[in-house]
Parts: sequence; C-alpha cells; structure tokens
Amino acid sequence: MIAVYQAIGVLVLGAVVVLLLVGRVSTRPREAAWIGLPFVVVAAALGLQAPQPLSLAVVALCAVGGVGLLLVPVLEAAVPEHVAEAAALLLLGTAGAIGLGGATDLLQAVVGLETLALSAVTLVALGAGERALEAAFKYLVLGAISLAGLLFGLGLVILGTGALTFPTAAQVASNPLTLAGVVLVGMGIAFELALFPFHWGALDAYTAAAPSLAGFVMSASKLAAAFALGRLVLSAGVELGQILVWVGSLTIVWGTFGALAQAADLRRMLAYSAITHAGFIGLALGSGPNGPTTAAFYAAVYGSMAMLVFAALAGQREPRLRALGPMRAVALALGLFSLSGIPPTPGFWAKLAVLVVAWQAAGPLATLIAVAGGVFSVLYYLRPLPDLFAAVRGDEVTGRPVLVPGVLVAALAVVGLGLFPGIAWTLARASGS
Amino acid sequence: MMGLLAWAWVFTLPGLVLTALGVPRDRRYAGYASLAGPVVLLVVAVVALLGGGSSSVAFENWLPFLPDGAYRALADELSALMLAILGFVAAVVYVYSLGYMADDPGKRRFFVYLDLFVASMALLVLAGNLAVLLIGWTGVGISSFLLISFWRDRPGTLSAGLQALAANAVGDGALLLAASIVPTGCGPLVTLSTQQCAAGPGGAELLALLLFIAAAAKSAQGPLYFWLPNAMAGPTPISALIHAATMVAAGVYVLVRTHALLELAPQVSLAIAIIGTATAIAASLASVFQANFKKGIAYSTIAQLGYMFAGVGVGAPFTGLFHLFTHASFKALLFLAAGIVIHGAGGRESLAELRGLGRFFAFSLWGFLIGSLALIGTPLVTAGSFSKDAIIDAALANQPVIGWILLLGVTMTGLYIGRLFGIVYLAPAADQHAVHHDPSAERPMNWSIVPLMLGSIVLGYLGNWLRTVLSGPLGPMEPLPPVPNLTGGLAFTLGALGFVVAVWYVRRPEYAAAPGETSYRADAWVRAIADAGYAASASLSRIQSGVLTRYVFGSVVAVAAILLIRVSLR
Amino acid sequence: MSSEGLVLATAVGLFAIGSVGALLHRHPVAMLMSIEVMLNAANLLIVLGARVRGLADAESAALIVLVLAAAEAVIGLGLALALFRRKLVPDIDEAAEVRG
Amino acid sequence: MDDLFGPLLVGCAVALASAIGVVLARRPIYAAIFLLVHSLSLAALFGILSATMVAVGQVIIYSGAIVVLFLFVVTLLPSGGRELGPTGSRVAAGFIAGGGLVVALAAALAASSLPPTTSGDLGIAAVGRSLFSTVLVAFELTAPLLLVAIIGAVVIWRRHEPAPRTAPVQKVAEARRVVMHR
Repeated sequence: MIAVYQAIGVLVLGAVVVLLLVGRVSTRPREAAWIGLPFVVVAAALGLQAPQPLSLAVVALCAVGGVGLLLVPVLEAAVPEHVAEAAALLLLGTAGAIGLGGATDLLQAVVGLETLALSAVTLVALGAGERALEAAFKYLVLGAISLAGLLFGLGLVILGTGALTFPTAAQVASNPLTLAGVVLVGMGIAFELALFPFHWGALDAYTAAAPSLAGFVMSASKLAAAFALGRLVLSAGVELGQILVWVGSLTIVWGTFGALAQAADLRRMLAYSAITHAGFIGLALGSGPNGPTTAAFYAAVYGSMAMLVFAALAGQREPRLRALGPMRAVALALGLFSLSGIPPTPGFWAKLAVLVVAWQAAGPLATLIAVAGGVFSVLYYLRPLPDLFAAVRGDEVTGRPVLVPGVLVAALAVVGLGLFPGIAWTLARASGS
Repeated sequence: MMGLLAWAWVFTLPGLVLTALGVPRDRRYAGYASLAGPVVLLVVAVVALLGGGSSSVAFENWLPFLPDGAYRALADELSALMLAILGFVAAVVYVYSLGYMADDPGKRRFFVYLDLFVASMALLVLAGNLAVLLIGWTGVGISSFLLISFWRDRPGTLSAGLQALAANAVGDGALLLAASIVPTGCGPLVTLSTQQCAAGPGGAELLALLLFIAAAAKSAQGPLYFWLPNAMAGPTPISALIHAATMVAAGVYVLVRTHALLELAPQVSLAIAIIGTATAIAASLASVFQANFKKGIAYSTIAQLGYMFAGVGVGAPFTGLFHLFTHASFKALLFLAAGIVIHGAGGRESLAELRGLGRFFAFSLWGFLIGSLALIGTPLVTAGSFSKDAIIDAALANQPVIGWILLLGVTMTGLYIGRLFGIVYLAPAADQHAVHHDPSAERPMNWSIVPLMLGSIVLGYLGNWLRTVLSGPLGPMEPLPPVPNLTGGLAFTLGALGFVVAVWYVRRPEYAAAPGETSYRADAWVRAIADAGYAASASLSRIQSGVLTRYVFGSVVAVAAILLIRVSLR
Repeated sequence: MSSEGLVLATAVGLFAIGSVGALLHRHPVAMLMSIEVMLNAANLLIVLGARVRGLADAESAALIVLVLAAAEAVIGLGLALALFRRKLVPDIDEAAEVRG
Repeated sequence: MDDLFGPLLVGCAVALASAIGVVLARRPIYAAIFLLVHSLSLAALFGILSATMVAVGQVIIYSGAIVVLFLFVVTLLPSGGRELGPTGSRVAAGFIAGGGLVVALAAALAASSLPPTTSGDLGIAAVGRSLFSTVLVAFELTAPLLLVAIIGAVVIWRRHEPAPRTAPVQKVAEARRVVMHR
C-alpha cells in the first residue's frame, strides 16, 4: 500500500514543482508544462510496486495523466497562459484519482473523490467561453449535492457499523442503516462514473471542456470511480450490484439514444458516448464476483481510447475534420473504431468481457441491452469516417508537431491493449480477488 | 502450403501500407502496389487446395476473459476453396478497378479499402473460433460501409452505408452474443456441435439461431435484406466483389462451416430453409420492378443467396457451398459487365437512360449473356446449372414443398434477368450520344472479365471433384445429381421461358414509351424504424435541457427513488 | 423518542431542507448555501455516529468534512462570481447554453 | 445520553429553523445570516454530542471562514444580490424532491434500530491520535485538495482579468516558437 501513497506524494510534489518553475518563467515555451512528466513516470513506476489490485489503477491513471500533460501545451483556454495551472491540476487530479481508486477506507475515498472532482471542475472551467464556465458550475453544483449524499451515506455507515471501512456483506444484510448508507455512497461514486440519473452535469462538462483537457476529465474520473465502486461492490455484496446492473443498462440506453441525435456535433457525441461507456462499466460492476475485474479492465481500456481521440482533436476549439492532418486523422479513426468496439481494438475486447460476465450474472435482458448498445454504436461513431478519410491528403500540414508525442503515446496504448489485452486483464484480475 | 495459407489474411497488407503511403508516387499508377496481394492469395489457395490437408495456428490464452480466448486460424480444404474464390474474384476486380477508377481522385483510398476488405474477408474465412471470426466478420462490415459511402458527396451514399452498418450490427450482435455465451472451451467452430458445448445455456438451438441471425444479416436474408440494394450506391467493382461474390456469401460459409451444429437443431434448419426460399421468391419478384440496373442485379443476388440458404437448410450444405462457388463467378461477371456499360455511359445507372446502350460494348454484351445463361441454369454449357440443380434436387428429396417452390422460382429468375438483358442490350438505343468510349480505361475492364466468362462456363464440372476434396471438413455427402437430368431440364425450360417472355416484352416499342416503372423500395420499414429511433433520440436529448435546476431535480428524485426501491422492497 | 433518534431525524430533515433549497433558489450563491446545509446535515450524522459508536476516527472524519466543504465553497463561489458577476439579478436557469 | 435530550432538542430546533430560513430567505444576504446561525447551532450540537474538536472547527472554519466568504461574495455581486422569486413549478419540484427524500430516508431508517451507545474516548487528544494514525492517509490527502482549491480559485478568477500583464513577452515567445517549428 505504501507505494500507492508514495505515488500520490510524487504527483503532488510534481504539481508544486510545475507551479513554481513554469509559473515563474512565463517567457518559456508552453511545453515547459512537460516538467511534470518525470514525476508521472516515477509515480507509475512506484505504482507497479503496489499490490495487484491497485497497480493497474495507478499505472492507468498515471498514463492518462501523462498523456494529458503532453497535450497541455496546446491548451485552448480562455486565458492562454494557464498552462502551468492546468498541468498542476492534472497532476493533482491524478493524485486524487489514485486516492479514490486506491482507497482502503471510505474516508480516503471521499477525500480523493473531492480532490479529483474539484480539479476536474477547474479544468473544465479553463475551457474557452462562457460555455465552459457554465458547464463547470453545473458540474460543481451537482457534484456538491452528490458529495453531500455520499457523506450522508458515510454517516449512516458509521452509525451502522462503527467503522470507516468498506462495510461487508454481513454488515449490510444485518442492518438497514448500513444498507441505506452503502446505497448512498454507491450513488455518490456513481456520479463520478457518470451513470444515468447522475450524468447530467458530467455530460455538459465533457462537452464544454477544452479538447486537450476533456480526455483527462472523462477518463480519470471513470477509472478511479470504477476501482472504488468495484471495491465497494466486492465488499458489500449483491445488494448494490443489482442496482448497478439496472442503472448501467439504463445508462447504456440513454447514452446510445443521446449520441444518435448528435449527427452534427462530434464533441457532444463523444460526451454521450462517455455516458454509454459508463453504463458498460456499471453493468460490469454489478455482474457478480468477476464483475469488478471486468469493470477495471474496461475502464483502463476506455481511458486509453478517450485519450487517443482527444489527443487527435486537441488544439482545435471546434473539431474540424478537414483540418486534421493524416496522422491525427488516422489516430482519430483508430480511437473511434476502438470506442465503437470494432475488433481487434481494445474497446471490442472490453465490451466482449463485459458481455461474458453480464450473461453469467446479470441476466439475458441486461446482456441484450448491452449487445444492442454496443453494436449500434457504430451508427454514430463511424458516421464521420468517410469524411475523415476523404479529408486526408498526404501533402497537408501534419498539424502541430507539439501534439505528436501525445498522439503517439495514446495510439501505442490503444494498439498495445488491442494486441495484448491479456496483460491489462491479468493486472486487473488480481483486483477481483 | 496450408501452413502458409493460414496466414493468408496478411497477403494484402503490404499493398495496403504501400498504397496508403502513396507508393507509387505517380497518380496514374496508384493502386499498382496492391495488385500482387490477391494474385498471391489466389495462387497459394489453389495450390493448397490441390495439395489438401489442413493446418491450424493457435495462440492460447490471447483473450483470457473469453470462454475460448485463443487466436485460432484454421486452413483446410474448405477455407482454401473460399480463399481461392476470394482471390480469383478479387484479382479480377483489382484489374478491372484500374480502369473503372482511373479518373477518380480517390483512387488510392479505394485500393486501401479494397485491401482492407480482402484481408478481413480472408481472416473471416480462416477463423478457427468465434473470437477470430468476429474480427473478420466486423472487418468486412466496416470495409463494406467505407466502400458504399466511398463517393460521399453523392446523395444517399452515407445513408446507404449506415443502413448496411445497421444491418451488419444486428448480425454482429448475434455473433457477439454467441461468442460470449458459449460454455468455456467451446469457441472453436469445429467443436460447437460437441456434446459439451450443445449442453450450454439454451443449448444447440440458441447457438444455431444466433449463427443464423448473423448469417442472415451478412447475406441479406429474410427481413434483413433491406441494405443490399442500397449498397449499390458504391462503385460497381465493389458491388461485384463484396456485394455479390464474397462478403454476402460469408453467411452461407459460416453456416456450412458449422453445419454439424445445425443438424442438432432441426427447427433452426427448417427456419433457414423456409426463410431462404421465401427470400429467393420475394427478391426475384422485387427485381422485376427495379428501375435501376444495378439494383436489379442486387435483388438477383439476394435471391440466389436464398437458394444457397435453402440448400443449407434442407440438410445439404455442400450444394449451398457449390452454388456459392459458381455464383461468385457468374454474378461478379454480371456486375462487371454491367459496370462497363455504366462507366461508358458516364455513371448513369437507371434503366431508362441505359436503354439499348449495351450493344456498343461487345465484351459487356457477351459477358452479360453468359452470366444470364448461367443464372437461369443452361445445362451443360454453364456452371449455374450444376449447382442450382443440386440445390433443387436436394430440396425435392428432403423437403419437397420447398423443392417445388424453388423449381418454379426459376421462372422468375428468367423473367428478371431477361428483362435487364432485353432493356440494356437488345432494345433499340435510347440515346446513343450518351456513350463515351475511353479505350485506355476500357481495356483493363474488358479483358479482366474474360476469366469470369470462362469460369461461368466450366466451373460446374468441378462439382464432383470438390465433393471429394471437401469430404474432410464437411463429412460424407450425398452425390450430386447427374447432368443433364429431368429436374434440371425442367428448371431450365421454365427459366428460358421467363427469359424469352421478358425479352419480348421489353423490346416492344410501347415499352420504351413507359420506362418509368416505380422501383420497389426495400427499406421502407427500416426507414420508418430509423425515423422513429432518431425522433426518440432527439426528444430524449431535449431532456438534457441545460437547466441546472432540472438536473438537480432529476438527481435528487433519482436518489430518493433508488433508495425507496432498493431499501423498502427488500 | 431517544436523543439519538432526534438527532438522526434532524439530520434527515436538514438534508431534505437543503435539497429543497437547492431547487427553490435561483441565485447561485443562495443555492450554494443550501448545499452547505446538506453538507452540514451529513456532518451532523457523522458526529452522531462518532458519539454513538464512541469512535474518535469518525470525529476526525467530521473535521475533514469541514475541509471538503470549505474547498467546495471556494471553487463554487469563484465560479458563481465569474459566471454571474455582470448580471444585475442572477438567475442560474439563464445559463443553459450547453444542452441537447 | 438521554439526559442530553433537552439541550439537543433546542439545538435541533434552532438548526432546522435556521435551515428553513436559508431556504426561504428572499435575499442572499439574509440567507447568509441564517447560514451563520445554522452553523453556530450545529457547533452547539456538536459540543453537546461531546465532539469538542469538531465544534471548535465548526466555529472557526465554518462560521469564521466559509460563511464569511459567502457574505463577502454576496456583497461583491451587483445590487447586493437580489433574487427572483421561485416559480410555482420550482415550489412543486422542491416539494416532490424534498418529500421524496424524506419518505425514502424514513422508509430506509424506520426499520432499523440504532445501536446502543458505546462509550469511547472522544477527547481532543483522542482525535489528534486518530488524525495522525488511523485516518492519516485521508488527512494527508486534504493537502492536495486544498492546493486544488487554491489554484482553482485563482485560475477561475483570473480567467476574466482583461489583458494579462505578461502579454507582450508572451507574444514574443509565441512568435519565436512558431518560427522554430516551421
């Protein structure tokens, strides 16, 4: 466990260093935000020392944060020189996410969640225009309400069990207080995951955030929440699982229909798709003892593909497909393929893994909903593809060279997870036991 | 050679990469780098087929979360035959496309998509388990979508592509479900029918049903046929390769591959036979009412696939496969011959505009004639007669009602193909100034269809040899009927009758005055569903109103509701 | 009614009152105050738990929750100011540009 | 613990009444004052429940910092923060949501019986020991949280500052970067 705390410490240290160095020397090019990178690498390396349950969480979150850092220099912010703050917030958000995902008791989870949520809100607020502010405000208010619910649940759990730890199935079964508390805590974390009746603010925030930051906001919270909820479900048993199955299925339906309506707006479509993927994670979490493993795997895969898509879109306030060079067009296509679950991309393997556990534990109806949501997602994800490929010309500008490392790392992650999904699965698997 | 063949899906990838990178640089020669792929595929497949045997590749535990998560490729006589068909038609289509797409600015992209398609199709054919099958299965769907929507500026191409995607998605979903519900260790296609696997949830029936749904979506059978006619919005070589010869036949291939499972599920088999027959008749009828040349042929494809399904459904998978084999040749021939006229007429496709223009293209005329004769099953001199008679014979023996319907259906075949042939090739020309000859583009097109002509004539004689070769993967089969025989003769007579009547009817001068037939639209019900779905999604997205108070209300009420449901119903 | 029951009921009541306030108020700052009431309700419950269970850890948790509420308030007020400071009579429902 | 019922009843009544005041106040400034009362009443409740440390924290952090911050912001807003009245649909929504919550929580808690009170050391020393042993991780995690809050407040506020002072230097740097990348 100590390695996880060390990783958090290193990330916080990195944030301070970034603030001190980059903020001080404003004449430096914006790539100075990359000062934070070594800290992320060290944190990830430390994460590998962590016990199996958490190593995947730490490594995946560090990867998401690292790619996020790589994209910071093209920040499309309202105030352009906020690069240092954005970088520091990315690092702190990653630290909070690790705190949430690696929490050993409910109090740690709450504090980690709040750190993550507040940095996400601020990152959203950095986006351009009143839209970003508005979305950030909505995200914050709804987050605060769900935090209140979560804390209320924490109070009930303390009353019911007399401890701050994740309650066990026996404790939940013996006392309605604890059950109500666990349900409230679960819904509070489900807000971070952006599951259906709690997705409202997240959806708008995902839409309005600056493209170079949106990927981090979308995937870090999902990753951390998936791990934390997984731990809660594993500990508290089926009571929460059944809720998650139905909430997850509803989320898939909602996200799919919502995304279908977004023919003209790629960013909004991607936001809705984040909701759909949250639904898959929720469904997986509710699917029996193997569910949390699958959910962790799914979340890690989702992180890689969301980062890839936004690495390709970064640097543009409005996504214009024709302005992407060949490299970013191919990267975007790969990300969209993976999001829509085209084999052999990792998105497909993750979906398949969810279907397997859902069929075993969640029943045919939920599985059918997941299948339908999965296969019909091609209708909205692949819609831009003919235009995208037709827009590729070899002689066009490749876009901004500063983006190359970010796109490359994210693409490597997606390709690697697609070819060798077993590695991430093995890392996630131990978290199930 | 089988060992090499097990990696056949790699063959077109070098071409894909080179073409995508812009090699060769001269635009006139774009696509030349891709040419070698299908030829190598053809040669290797034929040599492997002659050599026989089988070879498999397996990487265990590649996808540890699946019941069978290995990478399994299986090259045996059956896959070799399919790959030979793929290589043959693909090689022809590649050469043909050099002419057909000569002036298109997206030529390079076209060949990249083609390479992607051939690679996915090869992987589909080589798949040894459901996981790998899914990769190829989805891959061909995606390449099909990209190629249908290739001319994205033309109206309707994107929606046609999305329709194909939607239909494919239904099939993908069925296959996905099959891959996730089989009991552990039951992914390999050849083991699906074993005791252990058939004992899984739902048993053999459920698995067979899922495979049938997947196959029906890919092969445009039953209610899922709506996408194929609209898929003609893509370039004609694509219609020949993907939407006539290979991809749409993948459904038949999968059913043949898993025929042992079908034998355990007689009700599903019967459903396959009935749906195949119904589709054959309905699609033949629809073809007679098409105002678009290519759509007329597309309905013919659906009908012929229906014959193949019927063959598989009545318990004679080999006849279905044999018809797939000959059909690939003569249907590709029909499309490519039609493409020559369409190209020469500046991309016009409606029958009214093409009326009588076919006579200015000798290769096209002869090609279409040979293809038509093969389609109605002229005994001895065309390949179609051998395979179609085999299906009808097997159906008459096992399910006589279905057999008679299929036999009478040949009349419809004669009618629709005679109508197309009569209008385009035999009627007096409507506007001969619409024709532009471009020798440099026509040469590759003309000569590339010659092998298909030969194939449409002689391939039928390979039937008994194939039966011996395939006895390994398919098990013992009933002998093919002798040619010529009574049912075959009867079928041909009916078909020829339809052909002659149709040609006579459309050549009358009165017919020329009334060319404005209304096209029968296959996709009306799909459009209705899609409209309803989009309307629902639009109103649903309005609930996301952007008003914070409503969001708060929704969240708080949701918390209360979930608490109430969970805690008080306990 | 026992003392514990009284405090528990009060916490439930405060939580509900806070949520009603979040729905009734149109001024962003007033809305945030209502949410503070909800957070206080949760904190009261945690302190009750500490008392009933004799758990010092829960009391520490209540202290930490104060920090959470402070951080939340700081960011929330900052956003409210940035978003609404030019509006004479702020109304959160007017900010509904991101939707659909 | 039942000897505390009387003081608790008073505290709870004040807390509930002031919370209702926060909800119903027609101007944010009044709401802030009600919140101050509410916060102090909670501090009293905490004190009665023998959570001395939290009570002190409530007074210092909550009443002293947070509520004052609210007051400060209210005065920063134009016209001292007038507020539009709630519409009928808002009132209805409030009743449905609040009523639903009460019903749901009551249904959840009605069946349960509170555990018997266990006596434990809740003194300041015990809390201090707990903060630096069992809940140390959570306690330390509040450091990045506060850092986020600080950065967030600064960034969000500066977002609307007109032209940043460093603009010319920045432009030069930008121009140089563009040239370098060409």
